[in-house]
Amino acid sequence: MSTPEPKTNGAPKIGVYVCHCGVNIAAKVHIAEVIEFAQTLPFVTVAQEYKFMCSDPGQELIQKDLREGRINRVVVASCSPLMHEMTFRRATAEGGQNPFFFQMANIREHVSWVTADGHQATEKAKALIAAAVRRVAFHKPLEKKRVPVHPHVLVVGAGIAGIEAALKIADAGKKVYLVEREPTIGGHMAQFDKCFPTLDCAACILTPKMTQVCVHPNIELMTYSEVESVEPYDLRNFKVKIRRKARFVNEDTCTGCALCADVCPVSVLSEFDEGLGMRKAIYRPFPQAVPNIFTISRRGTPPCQAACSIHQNAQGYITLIAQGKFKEALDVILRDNPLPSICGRICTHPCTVNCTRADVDEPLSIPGLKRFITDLFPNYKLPQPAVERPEKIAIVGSGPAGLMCAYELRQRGFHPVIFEAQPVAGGMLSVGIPAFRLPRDVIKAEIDRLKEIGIEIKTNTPVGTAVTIEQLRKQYAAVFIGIGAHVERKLKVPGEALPNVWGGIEFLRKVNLEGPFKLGKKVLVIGGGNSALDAARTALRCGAEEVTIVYRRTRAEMPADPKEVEAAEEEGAKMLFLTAPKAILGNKETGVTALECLKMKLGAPDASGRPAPEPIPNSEFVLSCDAIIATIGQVPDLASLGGKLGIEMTKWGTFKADELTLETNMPGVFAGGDCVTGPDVVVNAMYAGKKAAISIDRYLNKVDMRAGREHEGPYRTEYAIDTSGTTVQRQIPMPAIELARRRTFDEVHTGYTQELAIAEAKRCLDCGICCDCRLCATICEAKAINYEMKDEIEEIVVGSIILATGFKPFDARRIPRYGYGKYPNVYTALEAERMTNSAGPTSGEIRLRDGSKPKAVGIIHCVGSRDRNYNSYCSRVCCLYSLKLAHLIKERTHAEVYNFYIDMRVPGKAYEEFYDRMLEEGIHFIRGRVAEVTDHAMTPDEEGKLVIRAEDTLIGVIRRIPVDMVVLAVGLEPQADADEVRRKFYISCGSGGFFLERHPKLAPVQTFADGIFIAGACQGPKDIQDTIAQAGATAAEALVLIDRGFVELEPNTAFIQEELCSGCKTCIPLCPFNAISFNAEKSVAVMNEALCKGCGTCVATCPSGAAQQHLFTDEQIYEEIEGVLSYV
Amino acid sequence: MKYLYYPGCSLKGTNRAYEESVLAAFQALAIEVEELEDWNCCGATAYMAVDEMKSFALAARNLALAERQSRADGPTLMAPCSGCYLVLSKTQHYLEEYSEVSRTIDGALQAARLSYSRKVHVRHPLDILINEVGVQTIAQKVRQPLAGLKVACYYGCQIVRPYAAFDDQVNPTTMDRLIRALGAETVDWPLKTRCCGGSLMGTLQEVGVPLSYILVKEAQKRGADVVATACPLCQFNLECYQDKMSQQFKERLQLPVAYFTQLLGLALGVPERRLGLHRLLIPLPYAAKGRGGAHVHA
Amino acid sequence: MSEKSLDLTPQSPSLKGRGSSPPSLGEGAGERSREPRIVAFFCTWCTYTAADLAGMSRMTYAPNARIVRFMCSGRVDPQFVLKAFQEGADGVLIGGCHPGDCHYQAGNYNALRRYTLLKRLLTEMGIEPERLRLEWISASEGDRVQRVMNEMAEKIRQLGPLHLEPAPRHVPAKQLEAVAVGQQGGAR
Amino acid sequence: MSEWQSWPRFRYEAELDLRFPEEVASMPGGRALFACIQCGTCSGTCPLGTYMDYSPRKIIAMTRAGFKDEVLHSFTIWLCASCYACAVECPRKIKITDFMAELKQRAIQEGVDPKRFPTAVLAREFFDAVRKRGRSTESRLVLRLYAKTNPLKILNQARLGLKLLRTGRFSLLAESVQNRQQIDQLLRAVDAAKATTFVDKLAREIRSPREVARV
Repeated sequence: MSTPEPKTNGAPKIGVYVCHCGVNIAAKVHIAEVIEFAQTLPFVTVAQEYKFMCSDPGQELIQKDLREGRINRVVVASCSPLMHEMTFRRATAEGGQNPFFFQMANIREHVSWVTADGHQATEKAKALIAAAVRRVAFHKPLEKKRVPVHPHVLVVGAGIAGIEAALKIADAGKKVYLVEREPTIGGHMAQFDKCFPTLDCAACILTPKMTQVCVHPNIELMTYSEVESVEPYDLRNFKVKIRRKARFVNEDTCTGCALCADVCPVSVLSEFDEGLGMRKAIYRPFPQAVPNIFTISRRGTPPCQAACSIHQNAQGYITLIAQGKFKEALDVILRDNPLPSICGRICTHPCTVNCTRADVDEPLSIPGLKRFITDLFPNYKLPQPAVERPEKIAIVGSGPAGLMCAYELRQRGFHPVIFEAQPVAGGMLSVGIPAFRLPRDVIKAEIDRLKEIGIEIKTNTPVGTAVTIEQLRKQYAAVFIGIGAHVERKLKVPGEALPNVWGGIEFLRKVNLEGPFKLGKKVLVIGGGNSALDAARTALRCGAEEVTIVYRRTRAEMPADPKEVEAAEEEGAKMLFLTAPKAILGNKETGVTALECLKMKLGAPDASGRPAPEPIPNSEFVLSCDAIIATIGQVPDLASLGGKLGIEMTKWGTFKADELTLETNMPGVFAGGDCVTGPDVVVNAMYAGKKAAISIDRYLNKVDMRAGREHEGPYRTEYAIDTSGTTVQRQIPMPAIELARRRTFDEVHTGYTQELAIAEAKRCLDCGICCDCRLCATICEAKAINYEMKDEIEEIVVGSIILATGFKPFDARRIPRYGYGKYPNVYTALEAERMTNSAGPTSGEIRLRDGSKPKAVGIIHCVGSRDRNYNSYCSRVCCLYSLKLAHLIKERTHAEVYNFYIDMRVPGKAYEEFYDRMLEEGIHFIRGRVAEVTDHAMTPDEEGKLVIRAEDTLIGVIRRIPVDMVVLAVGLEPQADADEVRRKFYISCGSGGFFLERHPKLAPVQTFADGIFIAGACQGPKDIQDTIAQAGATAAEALVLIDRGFVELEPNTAFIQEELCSGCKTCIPLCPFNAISFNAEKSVAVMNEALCKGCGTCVATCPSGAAQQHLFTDEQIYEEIEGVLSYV
Repeated sequence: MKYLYYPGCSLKGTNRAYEESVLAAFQALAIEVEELEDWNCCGATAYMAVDEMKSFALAARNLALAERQSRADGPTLMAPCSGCYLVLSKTQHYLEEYSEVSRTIDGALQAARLSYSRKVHVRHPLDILINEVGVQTIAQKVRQPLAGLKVACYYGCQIVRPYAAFDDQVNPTTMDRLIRALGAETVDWPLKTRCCGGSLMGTLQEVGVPLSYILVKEAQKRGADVVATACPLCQFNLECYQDKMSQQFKERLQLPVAYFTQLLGLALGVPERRLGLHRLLIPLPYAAKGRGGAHVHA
Repeated sequence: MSEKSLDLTPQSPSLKGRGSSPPSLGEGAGERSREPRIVAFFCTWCTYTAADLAGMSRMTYAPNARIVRFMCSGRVDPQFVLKAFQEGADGVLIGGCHPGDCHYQAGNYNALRRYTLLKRLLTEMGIEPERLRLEWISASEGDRVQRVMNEMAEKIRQLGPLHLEPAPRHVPAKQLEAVAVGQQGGAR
Repeated sequence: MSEWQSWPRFRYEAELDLRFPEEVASMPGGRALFACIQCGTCSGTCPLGTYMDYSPRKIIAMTRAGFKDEVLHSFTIWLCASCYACAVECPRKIKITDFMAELKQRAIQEGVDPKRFPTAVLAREFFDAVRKRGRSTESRLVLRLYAKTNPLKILNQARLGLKLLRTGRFSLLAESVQNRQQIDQLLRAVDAAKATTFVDKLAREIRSPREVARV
């Protein structure tokens, strides 16, 4: 082994120096014996002992021996190298030798402190020293590499620690990035009213610092942002990605005028007030928040809106109705629905299926509320198109699909012309749905509105006869076919052709177009869908005396809306389940006289997932009747145009259209609605119309019709909402006309009154938090609100990072014995802090939930601390803030205040004095951990109180103390995501889960990762004083690095001895830092020492021993191994 | 799923009503139950206090028998008496936790030509009803809802302590959920798991009576018509000593105390004699609550 | 090169080899009761620091292990383990950072891969695989160091001293190479 | 006067038994005893705390300090009803209930049998029954217990007794396992294992009824 060319200092003369470390080592290890042993080791020319080798005289010993040539290599047996290696290397250097002719034996941490038996300790020490001696003989002179430190600093977390550190560094003229995940800086301290022990106002001392941060030229403040990733930029600096979460408010333009919050209809519990107060969906945690910018909490599209195929923003208008803002509600509705008064009546409202409220009791009556608004403004107008375009587009069919398509196209400036075969527009709406569910004037009004905005409708114009599709294609830029499905399916039983046997639609169409007519006394309706019910209820209104619905499955399988079934039964329709028609009896003259039926039973589930009905052999029976209405579904009327069109068909006799674009095989011709899907609900037809409109728009603009359309149409939202604690409050039924009048075609339901509507709307759970009503946008003068805002990733490079991510309070619910969450007047300390805060929810008043003043208050210490069931550590600040709270509560309520403590821990300047003062103020101190807080009264004076049971350990009796209010002094815990964060920053967590410092005493703010420092409660529970001190320390650490401008790296990089390298490339993929490349013509691996961080993985892997690591060469380690084994 | 059933001494004696109602109710729910053959005393807590190791040994024999009797790998042993339930589970835990215990016990078993491979699951009927059968299923099988009946569910100590195997240690809810599924109301009270005095009632009545009194009193105060228990000893202490309480505290106490399984049986429409309702010293206030003519004899 | 030729045999024969083991190390009692010798290869970032922490917390534990410090458990060459056994170690303990915590991202994974292969190799060489142990110990787990040290010592005591038949001073290079590279192909 | 001599009094270290804490802590999980921080949660939680002469917390403190006599003669240990409330609440995870049981066992070993606390008698009766038949029959047990401790009690229990008879809850029919021998082998094996040293003493007492009666 010859490279690098060994600069040797001649034959090794090794000095061994054994440190007593006072008694730390000497008391266990027999120093004299060790020295005697050391002298016998190879090349040892000097073996000395000294009380404290790290002291100046200690180091002087070494230097002297070096200078005077007695030795040229050094072994010190003392503490851990992590402690003093640097010290002794320096000593060696000052003695005139290369500092790396030094090796340390750790005989304190690894020997004297951990070994019970003195003799064994001595033996172990010998072994380690022997190893060090053998090793150092093979040390080589090395040079330290210098790497520049990037002058920018990242501070994570802008509580008091982060603020302090950032200010210090910035004041020193260095650039600081301050990242805070919340919308404001200030952390927990901003929540407090007074500070312990000085009782000065937290706001008064904090807010000035906060504003300084905001205006400081050297601080780049990033609130509502989180560190996404930290990667090595080079050997020493960091490349940090920061996620700027979308706050939907432009930080540069928002003036913090708060007008938006005034108009915002959504109120939620305020996190800043610990849930004791409310805030709006667009909010600023508190008035002095920094930056003074608002933020919108948006959880995402609410389930109702997601489930709706046209994504009608239900939460939006519902929230506004709850606020009595009806006009605004209308605007929200019209944003995405031109037929609201129709949908409000007959839409099957999939929105309610996903309504979160259903988890509690019942979904909201979303359509009912929509209808309420449209009823309230009978003469509302549809928005006029903003642009105009020349193209005309032909739309075949004026059903919901056609109308929606026309509307959407019109809004894009086109000129749609609708061709309708029937005398009235509206398609199935007009002919298929009876007036008592959907009054004709409602349909007419909607269609007139569409006409008003310039949509042309040609009734009595059947395409295929009056005009041919070919003509349309010539005359119009594009064609949309939405002719619905109007042709009856046949029962396919004998006698179907007899007089007075009707198809459901046929029957309804006749009634709807020509008015009611006499049908007969006994009417049978076959089928179980909504149209069966419509037919039955219409038949009743046509004077039938007995109407029976015959269905082959049972009620459970009926596809019809249960509410409708109910209504039909109320009105007198009978149900006959598990019955299927076999033949229709009668003759030309009499017409139908009876229906022969078969009894059915339910079998295995069929394709639709519902159990398939199976006939029961010879179970025939006969129902007499005067008329039969068969409602078993329809198909599109292709006879009229389908056949001649040359448009591709499906085997179900519907048009074939592309799923994404609805384009047919004929370019420029689109089709949607029932004629493509088969009979379906109104909203899906509208969805088809809209989809087609989008396609047509793109088609005419020659834009890709398919791109990015996956999210059109209904979907389920992922996030779950916690509904626990929501009080049950069932849906408010919509008023209806009395049964007597249900023989006319008057609309059955009369709609909500204002009071009912508001009450119903208030049931909404605000799933999306922000309801997207956009009132704030309308009010904001600065035009700062932007709903389209997305998270952004910002990338920065820094040389040092300060973590000040703080703590989270212990969750008192975890100790049910203390009744938090069960008894309303049990508060956490932080809640109490908010109450004492003059700017807080109770403006500084200490109040019970009922608003009255407490007469007695108990403060329970050590909640979640010093408890092996939760956290075994002492949270350190609880005694202090409990004293503060005790004082404030007593001062403001004159209540008796009891402190229940295990041990009072108030070390610190002026702390004990404060305690003394509290004792004199007459606060009660009871030494005993509280066993439980209960409302179980044993004596009259305990009635209606919270009783605290605890042993007064100083008196030695068990006491029951009735109080009105309990304050739980909850402990401090690491942030929930502490582990995730520490991985991001390559540091470790200590046993309590807090970030681990490099050394508990000597390096409390450093970590094992160079250039990463920790300040404040993220390192362990501590009060504001200590936090500030640590923050200052971290700032100093960072400034040291910046000022020196470089760091010296341990020269432990790997190198490759080319002549030995076989070019096997094994090492290359293993290097995590891509420091190794391959030199093809030499066919050897090449090490880029500028990238090598010195882990040595490649060295351990190299089959030919070509890769070596400075300070850890194979021979050095072999020597060490032999050393520990072969002497003792 | 067939469950092995461990009655324990008490359910064969003073508290046979518990056994009767457990078996009847499970039958009504069509759940198969098979008594453990030649079971012996669980080792009872009173005993545990004097010779822990022996009570472990006794419990271990039952566990060993269970393993032998059941073909299933990892059979479930249902123990309705919370005393037995605790001793059996505690034995399980100690066999796991402490090598000296498992060494001694395995030795003892061997001497008795038995062996136990730690496969048995010891479970309380409440656990099985809530977590295996499920509230929904039970609700569906209710024939006569206990409408209007206000029940104070009393769990006692030993089914949730020290091992909260299937419910919260401080505020258990399984029995409440079950009772509500039967159509009855449950009163919210803070003494659900407070000690009734246990065996002290026998050894040191002047202490036992007040302890039970506190419970009966509070249940009454919170408007309960009946206290539902899951433990023979609790039932005995709370019911049978109400005269004593009345004497000692100078107030009339007449609060029925029934096994939760008796209420379950009633709701499922099991005839009252089969539920051992006639063994109650204080009759259920049922006829009063106007349920189909049913009347309970004391 | 020059140092290689240095004579490193200890001066005083009395200090050479094992014979001189002082009483506590089983003199007279002979090999049987000799105190187990364990060599521990610790990563400086976690396990070595944890050992320091154990010291600072004055946790006493079995004195058998001699700790050799590395920058990363990824540096631990299979040769070192074999070397230790050849030089008379009865057990070898490797300590590294918990998975995902490696200061150098993946060194500990390499250590793990080599470890599994090494165990097979040891079995082939007739050395009980239990004599080699790998532990993830983070800088804060001083108590874990204590526990592992004690367990290891106990385990080795049970196994008794390792007697290497004229040990394969040179393990078939082919295999070693494989182990080093951490390929399955190697030791089977 | 006598009060004057006995009260107030202090204790010389020599009077204490410093081995006692170590002995007690030798029970399974017993070392936790030394982790007690005297917070009093156990006392506060204990439903019987109010009846005790020393609160559980004090018992632990006294045990640790070696106040063997006071501890073993205290009423506290006999009052524990094994409800485990203290054990689950203890912030130091001390198995206080088991600890009380341990103290009862030791008290019995030391022959402490406070007249007013027949727990020991109950236990022996129980033990007797179970050893003989593998099962216990409460009614018999109770009767024997009263017979042994305070026959008069039976009288004021009579009304309850009658009620129980009427409802068929009171049966003197002795329950028993078939394989009695197995039970015997089992328990003997435990004795043999010397798991608990006082068992022999207990067994001896049971062999001579007179001794038992004397309790």
